[in-house]
Amino acid sequence: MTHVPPFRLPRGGRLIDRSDQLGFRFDGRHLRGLRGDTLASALLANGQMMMGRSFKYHRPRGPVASGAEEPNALLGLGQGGRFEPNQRATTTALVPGMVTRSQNCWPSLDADIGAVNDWLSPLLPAGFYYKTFIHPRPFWKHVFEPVIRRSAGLGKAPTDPDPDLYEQAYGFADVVVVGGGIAGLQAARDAAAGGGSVTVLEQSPHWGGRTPIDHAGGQDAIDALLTDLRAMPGVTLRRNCMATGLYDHGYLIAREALADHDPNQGIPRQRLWRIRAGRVITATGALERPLSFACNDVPGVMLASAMRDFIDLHGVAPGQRIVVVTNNDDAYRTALIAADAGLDVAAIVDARPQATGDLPQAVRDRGIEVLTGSAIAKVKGRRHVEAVAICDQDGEGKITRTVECDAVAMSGGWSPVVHLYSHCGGKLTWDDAQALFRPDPDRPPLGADGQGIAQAVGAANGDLCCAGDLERPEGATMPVWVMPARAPHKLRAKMWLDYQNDVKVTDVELAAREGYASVEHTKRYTTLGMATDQGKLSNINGLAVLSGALDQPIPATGTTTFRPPYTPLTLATIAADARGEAFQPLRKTPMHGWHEAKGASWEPVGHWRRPYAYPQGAEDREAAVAREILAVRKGVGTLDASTLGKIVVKGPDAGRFMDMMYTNMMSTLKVGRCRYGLMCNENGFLMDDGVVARLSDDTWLCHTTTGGADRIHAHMEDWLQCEWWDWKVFTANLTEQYAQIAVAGPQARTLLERLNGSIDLSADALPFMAWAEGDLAGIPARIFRISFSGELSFEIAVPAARGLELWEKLHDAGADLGITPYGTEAMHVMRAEKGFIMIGDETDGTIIPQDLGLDWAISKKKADYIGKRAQRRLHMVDGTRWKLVGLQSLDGQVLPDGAYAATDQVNANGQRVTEGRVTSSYRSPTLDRPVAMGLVRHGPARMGQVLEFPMPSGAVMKARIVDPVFYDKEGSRLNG
Amino acid sequence: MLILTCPHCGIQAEETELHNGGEAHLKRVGPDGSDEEFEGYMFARRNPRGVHLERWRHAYGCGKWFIAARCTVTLQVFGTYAAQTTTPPDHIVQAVRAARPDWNPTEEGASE
Amino acid sequence: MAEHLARISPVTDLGMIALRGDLAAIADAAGMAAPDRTGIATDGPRSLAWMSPDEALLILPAPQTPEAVEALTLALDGQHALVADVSDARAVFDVIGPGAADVIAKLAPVDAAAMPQGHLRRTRMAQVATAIWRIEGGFRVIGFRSTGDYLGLILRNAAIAGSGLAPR
Amino acid sequence: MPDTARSGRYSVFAIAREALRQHKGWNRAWASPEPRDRYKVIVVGAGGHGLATAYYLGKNFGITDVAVLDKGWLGGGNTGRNTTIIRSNYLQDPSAAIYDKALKLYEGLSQDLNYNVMFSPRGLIMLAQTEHEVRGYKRTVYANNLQGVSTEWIDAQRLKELVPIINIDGPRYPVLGGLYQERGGTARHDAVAWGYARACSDMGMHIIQNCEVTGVETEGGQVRAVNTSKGRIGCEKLAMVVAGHSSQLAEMAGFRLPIESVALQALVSEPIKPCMDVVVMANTVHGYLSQSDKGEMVIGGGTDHFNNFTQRGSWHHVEETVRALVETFPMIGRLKMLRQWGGIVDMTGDRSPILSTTPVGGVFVNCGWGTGGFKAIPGSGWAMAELVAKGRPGPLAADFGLDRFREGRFIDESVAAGVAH
Repeated sequence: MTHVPPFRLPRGGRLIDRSDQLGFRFDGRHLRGLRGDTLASALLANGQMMMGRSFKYHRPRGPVASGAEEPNALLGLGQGGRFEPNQRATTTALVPGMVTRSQNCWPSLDADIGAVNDWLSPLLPAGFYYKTFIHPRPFWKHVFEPVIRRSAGLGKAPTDPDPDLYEQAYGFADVVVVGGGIAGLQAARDAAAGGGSVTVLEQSPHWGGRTPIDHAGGQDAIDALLTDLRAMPGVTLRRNCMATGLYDHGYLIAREALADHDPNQGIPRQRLWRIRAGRVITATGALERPLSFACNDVPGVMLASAMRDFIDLHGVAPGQRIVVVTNNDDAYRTALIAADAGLDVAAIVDARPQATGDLPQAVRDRGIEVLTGSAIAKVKGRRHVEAVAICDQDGEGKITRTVECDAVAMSGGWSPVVHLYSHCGGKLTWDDAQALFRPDPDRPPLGADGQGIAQAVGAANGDLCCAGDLERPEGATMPVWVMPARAPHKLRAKMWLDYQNDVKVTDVELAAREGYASVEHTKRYTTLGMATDQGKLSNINGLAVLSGALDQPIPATGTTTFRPPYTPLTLATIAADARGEAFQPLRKTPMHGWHEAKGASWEPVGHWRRPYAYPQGAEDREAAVAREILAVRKGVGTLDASTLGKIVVKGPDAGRFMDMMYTNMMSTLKVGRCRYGLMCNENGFLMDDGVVARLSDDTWLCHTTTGGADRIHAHMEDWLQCEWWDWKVFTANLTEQYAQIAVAGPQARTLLERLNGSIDLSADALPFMAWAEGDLAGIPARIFRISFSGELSFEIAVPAARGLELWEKLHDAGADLGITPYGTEAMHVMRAEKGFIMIGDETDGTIIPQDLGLDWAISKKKADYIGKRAQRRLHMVDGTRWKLVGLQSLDGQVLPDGAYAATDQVNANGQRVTEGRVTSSYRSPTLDRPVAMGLVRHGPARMGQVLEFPMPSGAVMKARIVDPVFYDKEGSRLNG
Repeated sequence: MLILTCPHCGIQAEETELHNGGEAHLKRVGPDGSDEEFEGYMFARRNPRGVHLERWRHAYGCGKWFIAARCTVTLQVFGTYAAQTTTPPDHIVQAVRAARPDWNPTEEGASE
Repeated sequence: MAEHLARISPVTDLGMIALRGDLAAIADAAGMAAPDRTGIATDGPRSLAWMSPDEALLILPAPQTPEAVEALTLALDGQHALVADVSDARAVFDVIGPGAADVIAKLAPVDAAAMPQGHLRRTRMAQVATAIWRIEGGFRVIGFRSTGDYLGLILRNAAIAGSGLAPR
Repeated sequence: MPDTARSGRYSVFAIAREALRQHKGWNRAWASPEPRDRYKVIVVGAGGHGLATAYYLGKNFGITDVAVLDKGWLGGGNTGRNTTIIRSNYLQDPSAAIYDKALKLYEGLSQDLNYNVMFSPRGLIMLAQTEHEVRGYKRTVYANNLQGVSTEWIDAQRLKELVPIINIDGPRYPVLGGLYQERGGTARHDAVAWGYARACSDMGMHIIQNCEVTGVETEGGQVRAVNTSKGRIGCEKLAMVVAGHSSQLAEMAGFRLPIESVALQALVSEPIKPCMDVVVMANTVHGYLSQSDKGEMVIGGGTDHFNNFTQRGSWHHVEETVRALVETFPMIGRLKMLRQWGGIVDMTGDRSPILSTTPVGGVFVNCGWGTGGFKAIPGSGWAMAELVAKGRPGPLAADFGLDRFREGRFIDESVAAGVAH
């Protein structure tokens, strides 16, 4: 044999196809693997044992596991937008053309500067940073932290957006079985036999879990089960689907890989399943535990089961001469498989005083030496295993002999995978006989009915020797938490618990000594179990060491909380389809396309887009707004008001209800008339405003703000359903049924009269605050004579499907009148010129109508309305509230929106005492000077006084308190 | 992800189809109430660790409000019922008491 | 390339009338059988859907709508009821094809494959409110007019060829 | 274990010394005493706020006859499960005052406590993505200027320079600018609790973990003692500082609070090399993002909307938050969520905290910080210590009394930013 291990074995490998070679790259080198390889097995087959560097000390790292628990073999995968850091090599299928890079090393994996930390490790024990870098104070920000930050992280940050597709799907099943090993498949068969729907989720591409590897006849048993299950109705078998989390009420989240690393199929890369499970059976198996002996992190030391997997599944030899170290019988299987593959098994180091079961006997029969009561004192070698020093387990590490080898297979026993069971409240129980935590069947996670919703089976339930009918007796595992048992500090300081985060036995012991004795304290102080594997390998060993240090039994120490997801879940998979255009629904009015074609500059309002203005040519937004305003003031303009809420309220008790909803008296409104109304919440604050029209004796139409339609409709239904359910009132939100167009300006009537309608638009027939129904330009329409601009104005509501038609007809008919579409900003400015308040500008959720001088809109006659009681509270009536006024800047500059007026006093907290603020402020194109409104303490009583507005620059702007109506105070224009 | 059955339409809706409206059976205090009564109505909340009677709207469904009796610790749902009532109906009380024999809806439901 | 899971086509010739009141009286006025709870009863070109305990939706050919609104208003006159034409407030899509249930299952928290005929499910699809029921060869989905483009987009995204939900 | 152990001074020299003797010489960071039968002050809740309250009682008022009780392990509530954001650019005067006090104390906290809490003033930006937000944040700048709180408005270009990974031209909500507080940042959350605990213990105070309060004993409207899982413990004054359980403790003392408990969701990604030096909050789309010193992207979002005491992560708010952040920071799409969890937060009627006397004499309550608790810890402890020591609020706490709900005198921060993180 001329190969230097690791290498591909000449025979074997149940998953690989030796006829299909796949090229890939690692750190720039072109390598070849086989179809069926994982990235890890392909790298091993190419002789690449070292695959990365640890987080803190930059120690060389090779794969220690073969599955989802792998902490070391993490690679940067892919390029451009498909680059993905920290990709686990042991669970990533090899795809032709893959580009991979090692992580956390510079300049290269072999020559890494950061490895200096390893030499400094005595100075860097657990929590060292809490004890230093304290003085001098500026050094943390400017020196220490930047250095620490630079060393943060494992993989590189991606830079480009991910171009792949993702999606979600909703699933429903009476029973979901998680895990497609023998226990899961049997449980699924049993469940399906009782009828109902059963879904089986298997994280890997293969059914059977460990059974085909570990048991002669295992594959046949699995195949038979699969045959049965496929014939059963209601059974769904889904591979490549990782159940990542179990949430409240049996909601199971799973990630199905559809086209991972093969984006060329044009289908979503991953699919996130949201499954409502009646019951969940966790058949998630168990994870093998490492053993804590000195230098157990040297590349070439791996879990016995992982070594078995690489040999059996991929035909890869992790070493040529192997030492197995164990505290149980199962690891002997690795020796047998290795020997079968033609590899040299130098010795079995068994910590137990004796090993007499079938498996040890089978090993001895091969002539392999079994050293019982023994331990590894130390692994020799730095970048790869060179030898192991053997000692007695029950000792302090005195070396009895040295065995040369190039790989170590270790097994510290097994821990059931209890994550899903624990995610939403299931509790664990300590099984002292087997030294493991397993699900406590008496304290399962509960479903909506208060009954247990999850059940563990097979190895996940601690039944380690049981593989269905293939049960095979094994000798007992002997708990071994430190090897050798009385190892001195020097050895303990080299025993890794958490490989990725470089947490060692001595770190946990230090934490315990310093009083970080709660398991959560220890975890956080040492970072044990906080790496990307979330402690799958390290948690139990760490717990045991902590318990030892605290001299208490393991169950007294307890476990840390298992949080979802079981394995890291790609963020794009969570976001799924909701990206780009589908990120959020965009609401469009019937005239949206017209606005867009005319170059509207958009403003998002809730999920709507409204035209802010329509800039023409080189015009900027400000110029466009000014032009639009002047066009309305002098001629006629149109505003798309379709987004305003339109809620119909109807019924015998509708008047009474309207009086409760609005501060005004709405029950007395005459049919055919409109009234501006205010709506408060029960806390007294103004929440919405709008024009109410009485449509008939028992019907009112309420207009709301753009953002208010759904909210106000829900508010009304809330009161109707939950407080006054005996009142006879129906509501309907008809916002989207109608397109609404405001036609405003001195020429508005002229324009509308050209459209040949059935409605008399004269001031006598349709005065200000009246409405009429009929048709306009052949379209059924309701016309409201209302105005938010201060001009003669009509708002026309037509069925939404005909909104664009009317809009275009208006523009055709008004071309010679200079008809101009105007946007939200022109509307804002025009209403400010008129001193009209705007919900969201003058109000912010803390304003009551009385603050805004709207007392006239608050009925004094009504016994009650929503918010009335609240408005009587001390702070609402104590006279110190800021009230609405107009503000006229003294220097002719526009006051900044939001600026505060300050007195020269300072409060007890050293803050300048304020006495008002600007709520709306614009340069008025109509008046060619600034106009502003604001809220000022005792404002209306202080007309003519000058306020000072300090600017962050240090300058002070001054403004005089004036009447808030700047334009057409008499209202002759809007009444025209 | 809570799953609640809307008593109006019988649909088992998930949380994303629903809207929570806080503590149920609050008695509105109108213009005649004292400051203390009004404060109690607006703000003092039972917020129990245990059985909570709470309002939900089937917002993405029939649009109707209903009330759920739910434990805030185990998230067990004892039942749901239409919001058009001032007290929990008998079958709900029985369902809660089956699991929590000491539970007293009038005492627990009262706002002081 | 495989076929899309389903064909997504806008339906524009439907009228819809929202009816609130006593459901039996509404059905009477509409001349239809009253739908069961969450049911949708179809009679020739018209369907009457149960929307809530006091709300129904009459779906009918668009040209018949104004007349039907008038007739219903008249028939329910004197009762506590509300009749509103909501035809223009809606966006409707048909999802037709062998993978139609998969398309629905990707967007709505609903067991689409198990949804019975004659049942109307009001729910959410991604981020918008919809109502869904079975029609010949697939499903009909009603959403709101303003978000019709969004609804069409997410339906088409969910119907990408080769993305069926069957295990692979 | 003697209950008067002192931890010893931390420094780089101490580390070097200990390195030579295998780190065997470190003392316990805090003692683990059995409770005495009475204390002058009992603080319930050994989270950041409770421990800070005790610390400033000792430091500012010389009161060290103090026990801090916790039903679990210290720092195990919201202190240990938040997203560690620190800022003080609040709109309303009372909020700005107490949060800025907290920020100023954070700036010197490592030195004050001789424990490196890794306060990292890396800057914090709140994105403005609608005209409404622009207005709200500009208003905040003017208010902060008068409050003595440093903050500034920055335009989209400057923002892009500070946060290169952001997509300012997002098709849906383009970034229009942001509210930038250069002094804002993050700190190591556990270290804040541990540092205060060690300092309190060094002053001779008792931190008693795994000691659950089961009842409050009063006499003539005055507190006398608390009953606990470790027996009855007498006290003159009782400070309740138990976010997430405030209603339950108040009920034991016989009063009700304007509080509802809901779960706030958070998650972290796998660690990656540094790519974002600033904390960014995007309130329009509901998500915020920072990168920890370990390299994880720390992500927070909204709260669940129902009363809940489970401290578990739930799903759909995480989904909303993640899609918001993937839209805003497109490069994070291929990162992976490593861990998600929930913390139970107190939500008050106006979403601002309560630091108040109560209907029971000698009982004081500090609660209701909602989603803003961590950043307030030192200021909250400072103000609470004053309240407890003097029996009446000082200027920092004056506006946060319970009476404000009766009077309608709310402190509403949602005015400027939608959510008050």
